[in-house]
Amino acid sequence: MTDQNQPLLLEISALNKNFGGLRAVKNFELSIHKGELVGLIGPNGAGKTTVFNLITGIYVASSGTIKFKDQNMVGIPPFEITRTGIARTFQNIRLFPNLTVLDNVRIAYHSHAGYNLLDAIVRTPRFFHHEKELTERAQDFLGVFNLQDRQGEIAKNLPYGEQRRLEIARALAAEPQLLLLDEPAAGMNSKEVVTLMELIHFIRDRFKLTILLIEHQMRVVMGVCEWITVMDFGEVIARGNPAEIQSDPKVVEAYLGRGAAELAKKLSEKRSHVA
Amino acid sequence: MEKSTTAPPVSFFQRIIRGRWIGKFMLAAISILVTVGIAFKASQSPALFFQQLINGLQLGFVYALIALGYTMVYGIVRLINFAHGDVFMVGAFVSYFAIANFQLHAWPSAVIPEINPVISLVIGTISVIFLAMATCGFLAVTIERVAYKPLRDAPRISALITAIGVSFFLEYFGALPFVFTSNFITYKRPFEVTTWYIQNGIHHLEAGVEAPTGSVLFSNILIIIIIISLLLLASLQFIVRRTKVGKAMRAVSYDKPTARLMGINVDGIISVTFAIGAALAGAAGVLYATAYPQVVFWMGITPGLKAFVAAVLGGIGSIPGALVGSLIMGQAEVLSAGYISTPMRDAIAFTILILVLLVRPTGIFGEPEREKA
Amino acid sequence: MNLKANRSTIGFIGVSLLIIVFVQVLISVGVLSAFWATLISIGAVMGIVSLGLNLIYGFNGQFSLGQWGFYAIGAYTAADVTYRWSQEHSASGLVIVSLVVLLVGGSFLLIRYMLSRIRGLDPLSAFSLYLIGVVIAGFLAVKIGQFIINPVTAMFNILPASLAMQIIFFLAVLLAGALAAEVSFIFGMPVLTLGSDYFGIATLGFTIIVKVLLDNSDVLLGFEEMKGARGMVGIPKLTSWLWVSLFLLAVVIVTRNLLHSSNGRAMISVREDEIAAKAMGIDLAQQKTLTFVLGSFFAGLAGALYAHINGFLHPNTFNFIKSFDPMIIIVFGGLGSVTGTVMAAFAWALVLEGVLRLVLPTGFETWRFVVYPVLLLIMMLLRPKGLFGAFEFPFLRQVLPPLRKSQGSAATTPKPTIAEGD
Amino acid sequence: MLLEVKDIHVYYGAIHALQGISFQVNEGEIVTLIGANGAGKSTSLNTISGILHPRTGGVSFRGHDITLTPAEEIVRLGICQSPEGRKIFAPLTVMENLEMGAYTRKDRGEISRGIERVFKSFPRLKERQNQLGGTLSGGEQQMLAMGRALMSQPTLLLLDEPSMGLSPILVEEIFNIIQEINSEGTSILLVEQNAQMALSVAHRGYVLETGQIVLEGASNALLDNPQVHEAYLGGH
Amino acid sequence: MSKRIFTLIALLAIAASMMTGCQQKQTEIKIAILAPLSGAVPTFGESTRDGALLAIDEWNAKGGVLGLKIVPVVEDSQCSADPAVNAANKVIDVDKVHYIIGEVCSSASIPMSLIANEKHVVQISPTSTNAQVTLNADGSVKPYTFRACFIDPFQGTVGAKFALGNLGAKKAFILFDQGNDYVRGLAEAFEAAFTAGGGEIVGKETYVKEDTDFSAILAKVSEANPDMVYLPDYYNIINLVTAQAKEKGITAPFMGGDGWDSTDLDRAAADGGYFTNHYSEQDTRPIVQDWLQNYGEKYKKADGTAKVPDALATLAYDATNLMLAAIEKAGVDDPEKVKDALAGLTWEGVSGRITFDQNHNPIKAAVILQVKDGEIKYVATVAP
Repeated sequence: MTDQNQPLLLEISALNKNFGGLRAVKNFELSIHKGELVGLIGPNGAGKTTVFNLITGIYVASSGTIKFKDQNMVGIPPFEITRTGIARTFQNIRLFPNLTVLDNVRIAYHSHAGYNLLDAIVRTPRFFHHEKELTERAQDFLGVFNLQDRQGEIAKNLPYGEQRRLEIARALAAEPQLLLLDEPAAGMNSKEVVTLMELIHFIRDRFKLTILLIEHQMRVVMGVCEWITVMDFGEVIARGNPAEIQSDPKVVEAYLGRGAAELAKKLSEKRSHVA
Repeated sequence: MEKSTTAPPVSFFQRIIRGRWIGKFMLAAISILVTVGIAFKASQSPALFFQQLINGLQLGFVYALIALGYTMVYGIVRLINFAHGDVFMVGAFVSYFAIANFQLHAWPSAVIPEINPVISLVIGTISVIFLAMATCGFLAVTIERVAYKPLRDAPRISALITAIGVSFFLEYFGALPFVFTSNFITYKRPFEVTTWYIQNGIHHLEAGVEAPTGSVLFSNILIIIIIISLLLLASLQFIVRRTKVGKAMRAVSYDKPTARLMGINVDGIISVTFAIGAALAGAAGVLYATAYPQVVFWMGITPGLKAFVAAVLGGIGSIPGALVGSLIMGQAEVLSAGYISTPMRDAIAFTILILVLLVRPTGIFGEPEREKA
Repeated sequence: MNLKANRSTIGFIGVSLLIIVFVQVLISVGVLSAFWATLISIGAVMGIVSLGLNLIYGFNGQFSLGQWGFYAIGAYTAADVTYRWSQEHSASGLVIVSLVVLLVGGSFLLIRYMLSRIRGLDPLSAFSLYLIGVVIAGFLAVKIGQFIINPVTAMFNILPASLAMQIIFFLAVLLAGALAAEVSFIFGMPVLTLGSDYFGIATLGFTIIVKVLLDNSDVLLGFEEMKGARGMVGIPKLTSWLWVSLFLLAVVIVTRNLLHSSNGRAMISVREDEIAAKAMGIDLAQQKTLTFVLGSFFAGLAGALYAHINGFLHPNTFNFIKSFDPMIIIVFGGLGSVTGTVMAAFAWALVLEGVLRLVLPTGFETWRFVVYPVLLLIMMLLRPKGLFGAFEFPFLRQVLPPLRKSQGSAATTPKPTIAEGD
Repeated sequence: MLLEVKDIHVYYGAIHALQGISFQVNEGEIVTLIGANGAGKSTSLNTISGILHPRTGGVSFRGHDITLTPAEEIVRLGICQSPEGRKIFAPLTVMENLEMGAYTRKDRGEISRGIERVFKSFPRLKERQNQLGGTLSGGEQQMLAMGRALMSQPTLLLLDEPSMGLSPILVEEIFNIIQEINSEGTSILLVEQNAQMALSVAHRGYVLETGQIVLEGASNALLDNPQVHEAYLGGH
Repeated sequence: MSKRIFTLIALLAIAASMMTGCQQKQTEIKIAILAPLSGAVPTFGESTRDGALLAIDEWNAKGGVLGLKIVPVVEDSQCSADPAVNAANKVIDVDKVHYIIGEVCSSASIPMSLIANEKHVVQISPTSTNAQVTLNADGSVKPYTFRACFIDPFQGTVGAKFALGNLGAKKAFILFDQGNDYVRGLAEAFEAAFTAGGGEIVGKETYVKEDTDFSAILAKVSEANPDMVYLPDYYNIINLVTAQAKEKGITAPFMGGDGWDSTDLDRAAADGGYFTNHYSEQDTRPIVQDWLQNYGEKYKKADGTAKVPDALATLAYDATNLMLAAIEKAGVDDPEKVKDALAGLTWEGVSGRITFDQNHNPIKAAVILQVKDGEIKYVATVAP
C-alpha cells in the first residue's frame, strides 16, 4: 500500500513498550519509504508520542525492532539516533529558552563542529575557521525561515508562531533524513494552520525530507499526509490514504465521530436562547 | 494482525550490557561482602548484635520525626529546608527552659497536689512536647513568611541559599549569651530513666548495677520514643490521607496554580505544611534531648543532616519513605559503628545513600521523576 | 568581527594585568597589609572554585555540592607534593602523583576507546570497569615510581633551590587540578545520571566522605605527613598574589573561550532543556561529565593554591557546611555570570573576614555570623537573581556575528505567507 | 449582568498582554472568547479568576468589584475555572479531585449531592471514582476537570480549551455536556481554539487579537462574518 | 568597574593603615586575645577571653606594665585555620599588636604561630596541646611561640600511672575522638604508658565530636568488661557518655584529662570518675584562692551566682600573666627581647610554678581529682 519505488527508510516491527504493568504500545508496525509524508493519528493517550519517543531513543523499547536505513535503532542513545538522521519537534515547543535564536540553531551543528575543546580554549585558527563557517550556515538557515533578523533575540521572547518555526528550523539544521513533527498545529488558529501546512510542504520539497507527523487537527492530517496510520490503545487500528481512513468505520467509531460540520449544526440548533 | 516477529538473537555479551549486569554485579558483591562480614561478627556475640539493633531503632525513630519535616516541605515547595535541623534545636531548647526554669513537666501536681504522680508526669511531659511543637510550628511559619515566601517565584536556588542563611542565623543568634548561650547545657529530663534487661524474660535493672553478660538492655526512653513517634506518624498519615487539609496539601504539592483555582489558599496550606513539619521536629527535639541529655546551639546540624539523608534515602516527598529511610539510617549508623569503623561511619552512611540512589535514583519509595517529551 | 573581538580581548587582558600589577605594587609597598593581601588571595582562590561551580551549576545546570570535596583533594595533593620536597627533600610526591595522574588518565582514555564501540553500556557498569582501570593504573604508578624518584630528585637538585621550588609548586598545582579532575570523572560517571536534587545530595555526600577520609588520612590511608585531624603542617607558603591572580585570569579566559564555542553552547543547552538537547544530537552524559570534570579541575587548582597560602591544612576547612560557600558566591554574583562570580568571590572574602571584623565594635565579635546571614537574606530578598544577574564585561559577553545579507538563500526563501505565520 | 470586565490592562513584566479588554457575561449565557494563540484568552480567564491582577481596569461579578480579590475568594463567590490542559491532580483519586473542587464548601450533605450530580453528568467518572487522576485517559481527565470545577457550584463556569488534544469524537461529547451544564442554569465563559465548535454552542462571542477585542456579537453573526471565517474557521 | 572596586579596596586599606599608623608617643601596650568566639566551641573562647581579660585588668589596676596601659584586642578566630590566620593578620597589621594570647585549638594555633614567627610577634597559646604548635615541621622550635598547658603525653602518662598504681586497674578501655588531636594525643600517651606499665587495653573505640548517641560503642565497652574506661575528652562528651554508661549498667570508673574541668560537668553522671588537672580548687595557695574569688566577682552566671573558672580560663589567665611578666622582665616593649625573657622566666601561676623547657612547653605539676558525691575532690599531685 506504500510507494514501492522508493527504498524503505524506517521500518518498525512488532514494537512493544511497557511502563510498569501498562502496555503503552502493542505490536506496533510502521513502514515509511523515502520521501513520504506520513500521519500518525489517534485519540489522546493512544501511544502516538510514545512511538515518537521510541523512535528517537528517549524510551527504550521493551521488544521489537526499529530499523532506520536498515540499522536497528533499539538501545541506541538518542543523541546517536539524531546523528544518524532523525530529528524531531515537540508537542509543547522545546527550544533552549534563554539562548539566542542563532545559538538555538548553532547547537544543532555541535556533533560536527569541526574543532575540539582544546581548539576552543586556545582559540586556534581552526576554531575561528569552523566557528565562522557554522555560524554562517546557521544564519543562512535562519534566512530560509525568515528569522535572520531575529538572530540576537532570546528564544523565549519570540512570538508563538516564530517559536514553532525556529523549532522546525533547529530540527532541520541537524540535517535529518526523517523529520518527526509532534502536533505542530497545536495552539494555532486556522490561519496559522494554513501557513503551517504550506511550510510542511515547502520543507519537504526543499530538503528532500521524509516526514512523520502526529496531529489532531484533521484538516492538517488530511491535507498534507499521503498515508495515515491510526492508533488506539497502543495498537494500530487502521492504515491507508486519507480517503480510506475517513471512511473506515473502525476509525470513525473510535476517533473521528460524526463529521464536525454536522455536529456544529446540531449543537447550534440545541443552543437555548437567552435574553 | 498478529505477526510474531522473532527478535534477532542477542549475544551473551550484549545481554550483559543490556541487563546492566556489570554494575549490578559490583553492587551485589559489595553488599554480600558487607552482609557476610556483619553476620559473621554478629554470630560471635548475638546479644551485642541485638543490643545494637535496639540502639539503632531508637535513633531511627528520632530521625524519622525530623526527616518528615524535610520530606513534607520538599514535597510541597521543592525546597531543601536546611534550617529544619535548627528548628529541631530550638525545640530542644524550648523544652529545656520549660522544664528547668518553669517546671512545666510537673504542672499538674503543682496545680492539683493530690494527683497521681505518674499521671501528672505523663500529662506534664505531653504538655512539654506540645509546647515545643507549638513553638517550632510558629517559628517555622515565621521563617516561611519572612524568608521563603517572598522568593516563591524566584529561582529555586535563591530559596536554598536563604535557607542556609536562616540556618546560620538560628545557630549563631542562638549562641549569643542572652539567647541560648553557647554553652553545652545538661538537659534536665522530665522523667527518670529506667532500664530493663532481657535474659530469660524481662528484668528491671537497678541503678549502679551491672547487667548480666549476654543480656540485651532497653530503657523506658526507647519505648516512649517509639510510642510517641508512631503516634505522631499515624496522625500525620491520617491528616495527609483523610482530612481536607491533607488532601489540599497533596493537591498544592502537585499543582499550585490549579489548587488556587479550586479556591485552596495555597499560602495557607504551605504554612500549615511548614508548621506540621516543624512541630514534628520540635517533638523530635524533646525526645532527642531526653535520650541524649545535652543541648547546645549547633546540636541540630548533624541530626538534621542525617535525617535529611534518611528522607532522601526513603524517597524525598514520601512519608512512609521517611520512616523507612530513617530506620535504615539508624541501623546503618550503629552497625557501621559497631562492626565496621566508627570514624568512617558518616562516610559509610553516605556511601549507602549514593549506592541506593544509583539503583533507585529517587530513593526507595520515591516516585520516578516525571520526564515528558 | 575579528578585529572588534580582538580589541576587547587585548583590552580585557591589558586591564586585568594592570590591576594585578597595581595590587602587587600596593602589597609590595606595604599599603595593602598582609591582612588584606591574604584576603584578596583568598578571594581569588574562591573566584577559581566558584567559576568551576558556575560552569557545573550555572551553565550546565547540575546542582553540585561536591565542589568543596574536589577543592580538598586539590589542596591535599599539592600540599603533599611540596611538603615532600621542602621537608623531606624528595621528589617522591611529585613523581608518584604525576605517574598516578598520567597512568590513570591513560587508562581512562584506553577504556574510553574500548568502550566507545559498545553501545548502550550503562554508567554504573562503565564505572565498575573504570574503577578496575584506576586500581591497576594506581598500583603500576606506585611500583614504577619507586625507580625514578631518586633520579628525578637529583635532577631538581641541579636547579637553584628557589627555582626548583617554584617549578615543583607550579607542577603540583596543575597535578592537583588533574587529580581532582580524574576523581570527578570516575565519581561523576554513575552519579551524573541522577536527577538534579539527588545529584546535589550525592555530591554533598562526596564532600563529606572526602572530609572523613582526610580526618583519618594518617591512620586509614597511611599518609603520615597529612596528620589526619591534627592538621597538616610544614607546607611551604608559596602562593603569592601574583600566582593566584594569574591563575584566576587564566581560568576566566578559559571559561570564556569555552562558553563561546560549540562545546559551551552544547553545555548550556543541557541546562536549558535536556530532552531537546538529546534530540539535537547532544551526548548528555558526555557534556555533563566534561563540565563536571572541568569544574572540578578548577576546584583542584584552587585547592592547591589555597594550601600554600597559610601553609597549614586542616580537614575542618573542608567541612560540608563550608561547601555552601561557593554556591552562595555564584548565586550572589548571578548564576551564569562570569563577571558576577569573580566579583562576588572577592566581595565575599573581603566583607566576611575583612570589613565585618573592622566594623563590628569590641564585644560584638560573636555577631559576625549573626550579621552575615542577615546580609545574605537581605541580599537574596532584594536581588534574588544575584548582584550581576546575567551581566558580563564586554570581553566576556557573547559577540553576535553581523547579519548576513541574503546571498543565494534569499532566492529560495518561501512564499511570504510563511513569514507571517502569527 | 453576571460578569463585567471593563477595560483591563494586564502585564507580564514588561509585556502588555491585555490592552484594554471589556466584555460581559449575562445570567444563563454561554459566551466564548476566540482568538489566536497568545491573543490573551487564557490571560483574560486568569484575570477573572484572580490569578492575575490587572494594572488598570476592573472586573465585577454580580455588581461586586472583584478586581483585586484573591483567587480563593473568587471561587467562594461563585466563579470557577477548569484550566487549560485539564490540570488534574494526578496523585489524588477521582473522588479526592472532586472533593478538592468543593474545597470552599463546608456543608457535607451539599458536597455529596454535588458529587451525585457530577456522576450523573459524567457516569464514567463514577466507575473510576477510586482510581488515581493521573491514570485516566485524556477525555476522562477533561470530564474530571469540568466535574471538579462544577463541585464548587459556580454561577459562572470558566472553561479554558476543553477540546484541546481530544479526538473529534470526544470533542463532540464534551460540547454536548457543556450545553447540558448550561441548560441547568450555569453561565459559561468558554475559551476555545476550535472556533467553529465554540461558536456553535455559544450565544455570544468575542474575537481577541494581540490583547484586544476586535470583534464581538451573537455567535451566529460571528459564524457568518467573513473576517472570522477567513481567520479562524479556515475558509475552505 | 573592576578598577573602581580595586581602587576602593586600596583606599580602604590606606585609610585603615593610616588610622593605626600615626601613633605619637607610646602610652599603651596592646595584647591580642584570639579565641574561638564563634564556630563550634564558642564557650571555650569565652572562658579564654574572660580569663585573659581578668589578668589584664589586674595588671592595669597595679599600674600597667612598664608604666604603659594594657589594651586588650579581642578577635574571633573560630577554632579554624582560615579565620585564625585572618584574625592574626588583622591584629598584627591593623592593630599593630606585638603580643598574642591564643588560640585555644591547635588547628588554629598552628597556622597562627607561622604568622607570629614570620612577623616576630610573641604568641602564647594557653591551651593548644599539639606538639606542632611550638615546633616546626623539621623539629626545630618556633622562637616566638610558647604555650601554657601540658602537652598531651604528660597528662596521658600521668593518667596511666595513676590508673595502674592507685586504682589497681589491669584492663582498660579507651574511648576517643579521632578528629580531635588533643583527645587523640592523650589517648595514645595513655595507651603507651598503660601497656608499658603492664596493663592491658581490652578495647579502643572512636567517635566523632558531633555524636550524641554512644550506645553502639558503649555496648562494646560493656561486652569487654574493663576495670576502667579512659575518656580524655571535653566535659560535654563526658556528660553524654557517662550518663548513657550509667543507663547501660556500666560500673567501671571513667578517667580523663583537664577537659573534664568545667562547672558544667554533670557531676551526678560522672560520679566516681577521675581526671588529671592543672590545679585543684581546694589548693590553699593564695594565688588559687584569689583567682577563684576575683573571677567569681567579675563574672556572674545568668542567675547572678559567681562563675567558677574552668581550665581554659585558668590557663588563659596564666598565659596572660606570663606574657606580661616577661614584658616587665624584658623591660622594653620589644618582642625580640620579650621572647627571650619568656624563655627564661619562672612564674608562680594558678596552675603551679611554670618554667619553659627547650621546646617552649611549660614544666609544672599535675593534680588528680575525683568526682565524688557532687564534689570535685583532690586525690594526688604528680610532679613531672
